[in-house]
Amino acid sequence: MSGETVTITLEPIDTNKESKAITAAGGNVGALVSFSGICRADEKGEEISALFLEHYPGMAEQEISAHVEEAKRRWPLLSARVVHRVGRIEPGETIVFVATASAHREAAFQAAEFIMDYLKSSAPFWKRTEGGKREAWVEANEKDERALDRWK
Amino acid sequence: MSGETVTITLEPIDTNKESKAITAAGGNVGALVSFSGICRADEKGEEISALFLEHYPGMAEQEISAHVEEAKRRWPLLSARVVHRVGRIEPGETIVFVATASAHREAAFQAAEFIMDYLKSSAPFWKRTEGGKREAWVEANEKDERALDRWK
Amino acid sequence: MKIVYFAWLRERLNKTEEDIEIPASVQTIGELMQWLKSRGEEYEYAFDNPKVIRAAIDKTHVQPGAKIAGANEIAFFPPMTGG
Amino acid sequence: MKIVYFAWLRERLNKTEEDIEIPASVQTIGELMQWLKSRGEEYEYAFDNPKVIRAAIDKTHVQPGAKIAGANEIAFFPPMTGG
Repeated sequence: MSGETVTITLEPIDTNKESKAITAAGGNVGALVSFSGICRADEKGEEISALFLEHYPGMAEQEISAHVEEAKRRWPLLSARVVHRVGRIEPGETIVFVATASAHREAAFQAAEFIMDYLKSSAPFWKRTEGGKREAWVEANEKDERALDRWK
Repeated sequence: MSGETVTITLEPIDTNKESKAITAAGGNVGALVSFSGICRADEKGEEISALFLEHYPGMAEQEISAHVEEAKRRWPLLSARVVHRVGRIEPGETIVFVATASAHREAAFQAAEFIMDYLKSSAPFWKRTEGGKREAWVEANEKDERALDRWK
Repeated sequence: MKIVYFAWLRERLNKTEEDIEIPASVQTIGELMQWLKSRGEEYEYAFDNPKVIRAAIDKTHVQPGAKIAGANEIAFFPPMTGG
Repeated sequence: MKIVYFAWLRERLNKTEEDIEIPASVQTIGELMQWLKSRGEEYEYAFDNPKVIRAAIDKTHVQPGAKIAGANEIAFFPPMTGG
């Protein structure tokens, strides 16, 4: 596996470039799954003009890397990539991109879901909305915490 | 939902263009999952120079469309797209591309896996290998047929 | 009746489709496979193991017990390997 | 001891980090939250409901019972909402 696995960036995420980099992982890649988490124009029914993402530098990279490593132990991945954006993000822009490559589809799908479920509830990022009736920190979703149970 | 949902093509699949088209589905898309099935350089341990994909015109489109419709009944999808290539396909090239968009990730992941599982075992496509010790039709995978059980 | 063949069935029969008169006694997909099997050497080879052969009537999957009456197009093919 | 704050904890305290002397009697993360809460109005507001506050010692998630001895950096933050 070559290249960086985890990147946290203030810049827009180029999902096309990221997908290309991961397929370059070699001749045995038969399945590539990619997930993009995109900023929606509404948050809990209220229209917003942007999200602002704050993170804990150092810990965020470390947490995501640890879960990517755990995914590699559980499934025969040929490559994995996570890019998480921080700062101001407008509706339609990508917040997070996860890609997994494997010889077969089951491993690639499972690993991508696993990484996303952990990222949602244990990577230190916090979302604030902009442009709603009030600027507010987004509350954690209990459903996201429950999503982890299936991997135990 | 706009544009064609299912396409069968002899031309290389432009996954970047396809992904862009599906995110254009609107402001409520929060999760985009895409799957690419890629031609591997080996098939059951034997090196191949290409795959040749044959299909049943008319029935192939109809079968895939029916499963995409079923996915839309089961999950709140905002958009879905399936592109399947036929003809001669070299290692590294994309055989099939599936993309699903939804407000949240669970629906997008589940629908993409559901469509792929059905496509693998009920869409009328047949693979022949080229360049191995002998040119041979690829045998159906029992695992792929069992993969359907979880959706019943 | 129009019958179409795919993959190794097409190769073994050396034809993609044909139009044949089917006797009235042949009523199901399973019976049709048995009857086709008796039509010559290449058919015997192609339909050697009917259990592994899949069928569609008018582009819809059917089981061997399906009635063929009223069909416009019957297709025979091996298990599918797309995706 | 270096303590860092994120999201609404940072906003309520109006600081991203601070260096404070912690009394020897304060041994766990839970005790540290109770002790911080007593340090003034903004702390009382920030640590009003310790149950919803998450903590990390040296960038690793810990439970309220975790011992703080030997820590270089302790972080307090709300439940995470990334991805």
